[in-house]
Amino acid sequence: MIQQEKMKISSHREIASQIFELSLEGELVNEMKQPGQFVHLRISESIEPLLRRPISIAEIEHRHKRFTMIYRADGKGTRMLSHKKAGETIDVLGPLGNGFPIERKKGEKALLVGGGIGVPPLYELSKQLVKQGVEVFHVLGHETASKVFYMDEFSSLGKTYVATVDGSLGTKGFVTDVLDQEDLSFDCLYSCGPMPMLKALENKYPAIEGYISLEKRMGCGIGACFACVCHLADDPSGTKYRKVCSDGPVFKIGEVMI
Amino acid sequence: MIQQEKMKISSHREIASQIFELSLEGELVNEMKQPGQFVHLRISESIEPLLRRPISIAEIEHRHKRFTMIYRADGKGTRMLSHKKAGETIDVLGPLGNGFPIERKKGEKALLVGGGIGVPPLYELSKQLVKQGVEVFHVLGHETASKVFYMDEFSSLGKTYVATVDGSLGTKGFVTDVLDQEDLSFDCLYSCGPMPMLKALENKYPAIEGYISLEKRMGCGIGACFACVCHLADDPSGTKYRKVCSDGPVFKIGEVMI
Amino acid sequence: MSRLNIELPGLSLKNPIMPASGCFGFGKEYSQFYDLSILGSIMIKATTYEARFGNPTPRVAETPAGMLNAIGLQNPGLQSVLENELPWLEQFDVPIIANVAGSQTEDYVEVAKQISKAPNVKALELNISCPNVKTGGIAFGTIPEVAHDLTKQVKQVSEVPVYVKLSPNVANIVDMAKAVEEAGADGLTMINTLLGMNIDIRTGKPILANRTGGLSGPAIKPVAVRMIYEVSQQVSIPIIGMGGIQSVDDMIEFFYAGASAVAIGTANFIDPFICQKLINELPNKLDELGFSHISELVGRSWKNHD
Amino acid sequence: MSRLNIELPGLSLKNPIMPASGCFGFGKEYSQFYDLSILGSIMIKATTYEARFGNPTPRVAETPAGMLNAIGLQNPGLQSVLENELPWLEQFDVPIIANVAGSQTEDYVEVAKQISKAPNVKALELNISCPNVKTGGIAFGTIPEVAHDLTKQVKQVSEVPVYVKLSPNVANIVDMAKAVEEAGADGLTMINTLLGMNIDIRTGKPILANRTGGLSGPAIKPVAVRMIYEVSQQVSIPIIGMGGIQSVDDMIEFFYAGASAVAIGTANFIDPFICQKLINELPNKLDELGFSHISELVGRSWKNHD
Ligand SMILES: Cc1cc2nc3c(=O)[nH]c(=O)nc-3n(C[C@H](O)[C@H](O)[C@H](O)COP(=O)(O)OP(=O)(O)OC[C@H]3O[C@@H](n4cnc5c(N)ncnc54)[C@H](O)[C@@H]3O)c2cc1C
Ligand SMILES: Cc1cc2nc3c(=O)[nH]c(=O)nc-3n(C[C@H](O)[C@H](O)[C@H](O)COP(=O)(O)OP(=O)(O)OC[C@H]3O[C@@H](n4cnc5c(N)ncnc54)[C@H](O)[C@@H]3O)c2cc1C
Ligand SMILES: Cc1cc2nc3c(=O)[nH]c(=O)nc-3n(C[C@H](O)[C@H](O)[C@H](O)COP(=O)(O)O)c2cc1C
Ligand SMILES: Cc1cc2nc3c(=O)[nH]c(=O)nc-3n(C[C@H](O)[C@H](O)[C@H](O)COP(=O)(O)O)c2cc1C
Ligand code: FES
Ligand code: FES
Repeated sequence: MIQQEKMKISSHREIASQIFELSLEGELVNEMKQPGQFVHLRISESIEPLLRRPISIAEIEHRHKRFTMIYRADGKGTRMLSHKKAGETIDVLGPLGNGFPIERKKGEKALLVGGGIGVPPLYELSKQLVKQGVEVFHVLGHETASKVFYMDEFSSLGKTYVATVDGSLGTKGFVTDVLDQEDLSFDCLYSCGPMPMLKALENKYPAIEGYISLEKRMGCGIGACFACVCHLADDPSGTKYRKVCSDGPVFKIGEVMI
Repeated sequence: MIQQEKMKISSHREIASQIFELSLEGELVNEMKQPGQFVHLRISESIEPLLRRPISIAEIEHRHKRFTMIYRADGKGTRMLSHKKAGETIDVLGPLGNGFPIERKKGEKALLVGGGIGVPPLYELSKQLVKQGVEVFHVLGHETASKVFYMDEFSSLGKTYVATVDGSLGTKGFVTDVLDQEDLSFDCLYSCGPMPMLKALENKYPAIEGYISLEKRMGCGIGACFACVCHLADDPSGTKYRKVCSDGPVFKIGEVMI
Repeated sequence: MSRLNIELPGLSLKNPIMPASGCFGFGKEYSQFYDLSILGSIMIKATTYEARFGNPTPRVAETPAGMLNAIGLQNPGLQSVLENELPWLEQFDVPIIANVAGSQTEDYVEVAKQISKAPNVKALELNISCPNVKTGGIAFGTIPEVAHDLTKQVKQVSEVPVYVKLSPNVANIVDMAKAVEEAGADGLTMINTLLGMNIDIRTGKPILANRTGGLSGPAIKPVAVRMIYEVSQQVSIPIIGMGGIQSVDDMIEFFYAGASAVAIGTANFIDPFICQKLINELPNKLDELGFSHISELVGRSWKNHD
Repeated sequence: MSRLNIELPGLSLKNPIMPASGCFGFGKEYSQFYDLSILGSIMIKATTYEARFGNPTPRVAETPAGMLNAIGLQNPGLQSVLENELPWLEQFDVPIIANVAGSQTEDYVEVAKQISKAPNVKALELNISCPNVKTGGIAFGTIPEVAHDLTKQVKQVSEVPVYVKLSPNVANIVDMAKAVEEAGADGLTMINTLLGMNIDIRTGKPILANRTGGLSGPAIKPVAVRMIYEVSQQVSIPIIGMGGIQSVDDMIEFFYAGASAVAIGTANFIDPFICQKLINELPNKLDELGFSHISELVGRSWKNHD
């Protein structure tokens, strides 16, 4: 069930350049089921910023009724968010949407590919896959070394490759450059990140089972306003759609037009 | 010279119901000359509230580069202001306007009449008059006992009468009821408070030398926008005016139409 | 609760508060949060004859104290609304106001005719003011004669009272209001969104794929209040007011200006419980202001009182 | 600074930033804060033939991300502006744009004729859009033919280029722009304020004594950007843009939309140093965005670039 709750900030810190890790505590955590779901944050009680901001769930700790997000402070709202301190509260609407399906067989291999602020939801996903005995590989793309985060955390779960656009860490280039070099074999692909990256993956692995998480500008976040729709892939009529907020944000590769 | 400065809150506390005393420190205090001047406060860096708020200077302590305001947290802006804490800064524009003329002879008597949030500027005024050897009387009107503030402070400067509308402290009724009872004699009248009170005083003491401080909704606070004008009293043409922000807020009784 | 009830053509409202069209879908999503039967009414998403996908994305953008949208009237089309959405809403004890849209007169007439027969549709809201649809739409909302003609034709076929939703993107809102009143409109709803745009500094291009969109939210409240103030003094049909309402105080402004009921749009996105909250808070506000019934507030800003 | 200079009819601007009319008086007050010679230009307070006291107070009110004003064109009248205000401004190295207002054509023509002879007045801004004056004013700003005629008559007498200030309170801003362009306008300034109102919850009455007033500030920015975007594609005369600018990013939006220069109104009240700050910050922003001259930004949102 979707809840609205003023949740308490249990910790908040900058973990890479302009990248913040924010943990919140409250009952709403009980409702969190799947990795890949997101929450819709009201940054301020004032009219600025007016709209909520969608941020993925990066880690769920049911025992502590706590969850963690990782976000980039970039625009007006996320910059305001970054000034909040432990002990303050944030109005959270969530959990929203449908996350990554994780029912897999023990011993299977999963490739997790993340780009930039698409990386965070892969962390909870990876943890849950590993718990089921799935072997995970991470390929994470970032702009530059100073923006890279959670390398140790991912490495402790499975083999982790990194690419940076400027080559300041790992492979110089994009996640696809890593994939071209390494020739990894896997049973299922999971990905979250910028559109061009998702498209490149769809092209590279046309036959594979896989799931991608999409981003769209949102109004309501719950399926009521039709802000976040995308076309279905096989729909000559052009009228069929999925809502990223309530049908997604995770879709099976090939389901929607990206 | 008018300055703009981010001044530090040195103390901030509720001194009566919804009435706050706010002290700020900074260089701008050096520019404060007269009691009755005011400052224009930017409550927030955000767009809410958009406009500055005019608040009178209630006490000036040049030695500590500190001044104090007393305000009622009532509307959106002042309520937001009341949440600020010592150590935070506030963007202050000031000092603004022309205050009360205080050149008086030693031994003269001055009557200071204040109503509600018109009381604060009379405190600095009274201090400066007393310093010059003027004998001061204060007649202060408030809604109800819980809204009354600075009784001790005023009493230590001169005889102080209070009226409350509901009779919960002092004389029941208005400042004019006190004045009717007490029949005070004085050389000069100073007043700040709601329009009806100022009008009543003008009618009661038509011949006396006196100064009143006016309130108007303001835009710029510095004389540029023409938001705060009032008509001159003796102007059949109806085109002559004074700006409350830059010509006032203090006017000689009879100068402007109230 | 009888302090809040209000009778409008076709509508017996428990209270004068309802979600605005396009900001509440067909109610399903918000039914997760509270019982929709508490609402005065529900203005459902615009319905067109054919299903519409609407505009490309991004379809929303944020502005100072407001938002822009260019959804483009996405909806499943008349048949699906009649077969799926409206029957689903019958479980709630709430009258529905069906928002009717189209790109030509025949579309409006056909949708009005059929949708007004649905048992829970108690009134139509004629959307002559959607700024996000290219063909024709704009003329319906900005030329009094065109609005008059459309209203008249819809009135002829509708089985329930017809409210016309006015666009604020006009020089003279009173002329528009009078034109549709003369054509037989039973009520007015106002305002729809102001036409606006914002530009992404990084790309240099408009944020909305549609480039322009409709501005809603607190930013437009003074425009809405002004228009309701002007129109309510010049027409004798009731007004359902909307535009930036976020709080009980905001609502009170609309009643004072001349609205008989209010609708909440954008605020649902910020607080999904907003309509429920406002319904709960309104009686206390009436006490505070010293009124016994909501109707005493209507038009108070221009009516003479002692 | 040569990255910021811009040539417009009658105006050689050091930079494209100037205070908007009515928000800077005749400059005196702001000259306490910085040297007015740094400004691209100054749009002085509206001047009418006779001195005007303007509307009763309250004349301003606050709204979400905006403010309402109903000053009512208070000014000392043409003679006093010619004898006192303009000569005082001559000490600064800054071209003046004189905002010309009136309630009938003859007033405009007479003011334009005389004020355009002042040595530091390099352009006129024809205020056909003040929402706060009852008589006639509204027609000048909302009916293309009326605006056309007024512009033509003023052009005949003015010794400097004439910019026409457009009102946003119209259904079709492009029609207005084209009408005044055809009449010989040398440029446009846009937008003036949107007509709005707010109501005091305690009294039930409008806050402004004039009841309605002009809405300015960040709230109206998306409307301004949209109108400049539409008009700049349809006319060939330059536009000075305004409406809610508070930051360099806001300014950039206006240039991208199609403005060749910008004016700052309400923001002066919030930060008296705002124009100076924006002038200082603009070059860094150009670097950040990779432009060498401000003119490269103009109209970028609709022009094709690779
Ligand atoms: C399902 C989902 C999950 C996300 N998860 C994360 C995450 O875990 N970490 C993270 O850093 N970011 C995440 N994002 C992106 C994040 O929502 C945007 O970066 C953020 O909304 C931008 O807000 P702002 O205040 O920085 O920018 P502003 O420019 O002030 O935003 C203005 C408006 O545009 C919207 N907007 C701007 N950029 C985006 C964007 N890329 N996607 C969606 N809306 C946008 C904002 O929500 C707001 O409504 C996610 C987005 C979606 C849709
Ligand atoms: C020269 C001067 C000195 C003042 N000194 C004091 C003081 O020492 N202590 C004190 O408590 N108050 C003082 N006031 C009144 C104070 O400015 C208002 O109470 C305050 O601006 C209200 O803001 P708000 O956020 O509470 O209300 P809101 O309703 O949010 O204000 C909305 C707008 O209306 C204006 N406004 C509302 N009420 C008034 C008012 N009474 N006078 C002027 N503008 C108003 C606000 O400034 C703002 O622009 C003074 C006013 C003036 C003009
Ligand atoms: C996302 C969105 C979609 C809308 N869709 C419709 C619509 O389909 N039909 C309609 O008449 N109005 C539509 N509107 C306008 C609203 O019903 C309302 O008139 C407007 O948003 C002003 O109210 P607000 O400021 O409370 O949102 C829409 C508004 C928004 C924000
Ligand atoms: C207090 C005030 C007075 C104004 N007076 C005038 C005026 O005399 N002439 C004019 O053309 N515009 C006048 N305007 C409109 C501004 O010049 C400007 O067009 C408008 O405020 C939008 O810009 P902004 O949002 O930056 O304020 C006035 C605006 C304000 C707020
Ligand atoms: S954001 Fe409203 S439907 Fe998805
Ligand atoms: S407030 Fe602007 S002139 Fe006084």
